[in-house]
Amino acid sequence: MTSVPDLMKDEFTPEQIKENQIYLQWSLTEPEYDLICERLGRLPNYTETGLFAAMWSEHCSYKKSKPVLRKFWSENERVLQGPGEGAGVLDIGDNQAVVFKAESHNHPSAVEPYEGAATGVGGIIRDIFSMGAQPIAILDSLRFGEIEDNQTKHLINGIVAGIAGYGNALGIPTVGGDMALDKTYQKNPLVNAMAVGILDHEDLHVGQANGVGNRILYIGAKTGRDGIHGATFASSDFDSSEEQNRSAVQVGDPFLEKLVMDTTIAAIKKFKKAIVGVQDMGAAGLVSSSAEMAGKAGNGVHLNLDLVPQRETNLTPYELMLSESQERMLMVVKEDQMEAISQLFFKQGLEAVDIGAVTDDGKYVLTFEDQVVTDLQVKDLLTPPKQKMPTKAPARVLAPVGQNEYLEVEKDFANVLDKMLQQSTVASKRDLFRHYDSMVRTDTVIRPGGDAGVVRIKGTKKALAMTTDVNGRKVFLNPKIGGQLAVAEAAQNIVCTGATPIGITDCLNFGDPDDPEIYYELEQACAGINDFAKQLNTPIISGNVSLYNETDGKAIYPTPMVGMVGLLADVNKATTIDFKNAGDLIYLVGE
Amino acid sequence: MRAAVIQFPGSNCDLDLMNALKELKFEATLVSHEATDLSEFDAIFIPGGFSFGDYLRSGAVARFSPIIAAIKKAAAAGKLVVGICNGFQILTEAGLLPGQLMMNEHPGFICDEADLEIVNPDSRFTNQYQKQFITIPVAHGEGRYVADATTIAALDKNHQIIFKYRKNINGSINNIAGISNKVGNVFGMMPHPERAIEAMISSDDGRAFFTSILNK
Amino acid sequence: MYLGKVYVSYKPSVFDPQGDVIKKSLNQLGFQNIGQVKQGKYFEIKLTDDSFEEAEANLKKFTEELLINPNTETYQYDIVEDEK
Amino acid sequence: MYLGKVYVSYKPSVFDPQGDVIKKSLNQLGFQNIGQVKQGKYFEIKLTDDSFEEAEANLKKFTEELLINPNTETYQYDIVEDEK
Ligand SMILES: Nc1ncnc2c1ncn2[C@@H]1O[C@H](COP(=O)(O)OP(=O)(O)O)[C@@H](O)[C@H]1O
Repeated sequence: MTSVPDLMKDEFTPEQIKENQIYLQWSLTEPEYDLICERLGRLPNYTETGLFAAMWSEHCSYKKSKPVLRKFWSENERVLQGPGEGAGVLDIGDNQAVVFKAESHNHPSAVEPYEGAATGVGGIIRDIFSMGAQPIAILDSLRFGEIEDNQTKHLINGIVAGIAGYGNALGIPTVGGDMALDKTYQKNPLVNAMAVGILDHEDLHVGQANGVGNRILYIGAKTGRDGIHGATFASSDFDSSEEQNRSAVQVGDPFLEKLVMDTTIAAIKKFKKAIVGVQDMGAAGLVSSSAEMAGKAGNGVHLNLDLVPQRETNLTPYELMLSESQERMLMVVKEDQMEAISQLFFKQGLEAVDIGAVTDDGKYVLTFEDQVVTDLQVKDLLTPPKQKMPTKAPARVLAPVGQNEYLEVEKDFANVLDKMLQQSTVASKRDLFRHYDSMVRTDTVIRPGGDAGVVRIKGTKKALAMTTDVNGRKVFLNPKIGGQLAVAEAAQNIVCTGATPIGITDCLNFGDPDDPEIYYELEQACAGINDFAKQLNTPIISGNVSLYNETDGKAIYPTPMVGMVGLLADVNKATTIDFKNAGDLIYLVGE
Repeated sequence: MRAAVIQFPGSNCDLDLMNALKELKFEATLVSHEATDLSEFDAIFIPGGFSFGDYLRSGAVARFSPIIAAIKKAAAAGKLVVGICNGFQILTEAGLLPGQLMMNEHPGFICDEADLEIVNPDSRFTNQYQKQFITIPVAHGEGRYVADATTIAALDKNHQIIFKYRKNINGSINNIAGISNKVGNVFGMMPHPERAIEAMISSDDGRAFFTSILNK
Repeated sequence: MYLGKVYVSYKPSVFDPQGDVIKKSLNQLGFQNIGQVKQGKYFEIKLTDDSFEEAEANLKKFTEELLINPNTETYQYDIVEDEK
Repeated sequence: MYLGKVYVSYKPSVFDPQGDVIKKSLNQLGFQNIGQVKQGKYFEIKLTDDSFEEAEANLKKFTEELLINPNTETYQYDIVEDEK
């Protein structure tokens, strides 16, 4: 920068950032900061430090979980797109494919139940349609503390209302999910959402900034100051006394998202070739979407921040890049069709602004008020230092105690059944999922309340079955077996509808990975999931990691949610759980 | 019958309604809320959804779309105007039907199947039903029908109450689920007949609603 | 510049389910001295009209046309000068 | 008897999609002199506390605990005597 734009004059200087270790507040460690300086050959400025902090956070980089994720099996004859994109894609015949992914919004929902859950749904839906797919279903997997607690009631009401508020208005049915209550989640509820979409093969788009000279189109809502720090916020322990995190609240607008969704899908259908790449602006908004798209294509990007549509005044480059304002997308398009593509969005009252170009120099360059405010290598932003994560098996797993002590013999089965049915985890969730529109789009063959949701594919005889499952307590007792059981349970739910399981997404909710026992849980649970996934021929094609689910140093049960999709060749053969006729025989199948 | 399905920004049952109309052999066309001419259609359908996000009040903003003048003209000319869910809300906000749809008695969206009673089996929307009780899905957060006593009495007297809930799911006055105007050509209901044309999806009790319209 | 503030509330005869729920929650939280609770809407609208009179006339007009449903709602308003 | 009036509005930095939509419709209806529009909530609460001081203390307490969401909203209030 030859001269510092006025708005940036109050920012810490590179020297201050180093001297006062400002980077620590952004959750960058000292060795990480030193590595940044070394790679740059200079001190990073305020904006650049912020970009690194966000991109190197666990939330964006998966730096800590990557060694585990890499082991996931994700290839078979159906896989068209495995992990690494907005969502995974599986072939389902007839030139059609199913697209699905799960995502967590635990921390935002703990702070702000309604908006946290709502924006979680918004984000996962964008992941689906950014691939060019039409979203057809939503599922939610929820974990709360004990129901007697007032704060828990507040969380349940807010979170369920948020999912309903967003999904219903979008017009995508919520067809299933699961919910369990246990005090381990008292202050750290889990809010995982899964979305499923379908597309024709030729509409498949990925988030890559290919083609030097192509333009970068900013689409959707304007940028405000919402959710700045969201990525770093999700990547650190949650201190219940901390009020400061509250700046991270984002507000969703499903009305706008529906316009963005419908228009994006229409644009992709109409401009198949001219739209080169599409990605949602999720955590760490503009920086993560643009850097990842460039990185995957091996290119550079040059963005002019003066062109980014702003909802508020005086946003700094740092704020513009890190804002998590919702309902925004980034598209890489061929220059000659840019006007035509933009017009589709203008007609709906949406932003569609050319903010930059794909370059061949591998650089990440940002200008603001005619000054270069960031000048980095894309690959530096995308490659945090490799981490060695020590693991240690917890004693409870190595030598379980008291296993033989349980000798109680129950005679009064009616009483036991009665008690079981009163358990909040076992009791019917109908009063809650009744708030979800499970029927819109008129394809839902099996609604919530069965084993898995079943959604038919109009114009074919096919249907997709879908479910989310995991039992955190079992994973806690034995992470590997618990992981296997999560897959087994999901598969059972799918099979009960008559469908064949074809693939898995996951949402890995764990505590602080720096604790070797927790890393062990993560590693083993994933190994268990992987084992069974292979045996069932259900590749793991997408997923999400949520670590640091702790309150005041205490971790939740390890809760690797498994989302599974199954294919049913003939929707007329779908089976429902209800007993059909008096006099029918009941069989107990299995061991 | 040539039917228009009006698309507002935020409508989300528009395509479901199109499917239902086509299935029942209507000649159905999607029409933008910005259009100003509906003269080529015999029936106008306003679908469910969240027009303009349902911000302010459901239906309140949609009422100012250009299409509304054309809908009013069609209604005055005696054409059929049907509002389902959000469409019903829009029709009351626009003054084409009396009363208002307010927040459910127990706040919160409900999606369920509702048992309805056909109160007026001779209407243009019910004349093909062979039974008095039907099951149709509901999906709404603001479906509680409210009107003053005089209005309710007049609705009753003129047989404008077409459907009632058998169990009052949202606190509507007199269990009202669907009403028409006095002439009988403008109609609104909260339940979704377009979601009830196949037993596989819900019930097929919605089919006779559409065939009644075809029968005039 | 003026700042218009519009307070919209339900007519007394109209049942307000949200108000009821809030009253119950207040009681549960231990606030016992609570009579009726009504929830309405509150709008803040910046008005760039030249004069107070114009601002007021416009505010009344659009409130009655758009912001309220006269079947069930009534309103009050304030208009204050606004620096910028 | 007192009547508490609580006006809740979004903090300036919080995105208010409703306000945006309302502003656009006002413009479309021909009202052009409209700056920012924000939609908030308006509560009327009857307070049976014995003194103004108690009523005020309670109102502030329950507003902050229940009526507003401190992450995104702020409030103002009025308390007036109420005949009955
Ligand atoms: N949060 C939720 N959202 C939607 N549906 C839910 C939710 N929780 C439970 N359900 C539905 O309730 C039914 C029972 O759920 P669950 O107890 O998890 O079943 P199972 O033990 O068979 O996995 C399922 O149909 C599921 O889809």
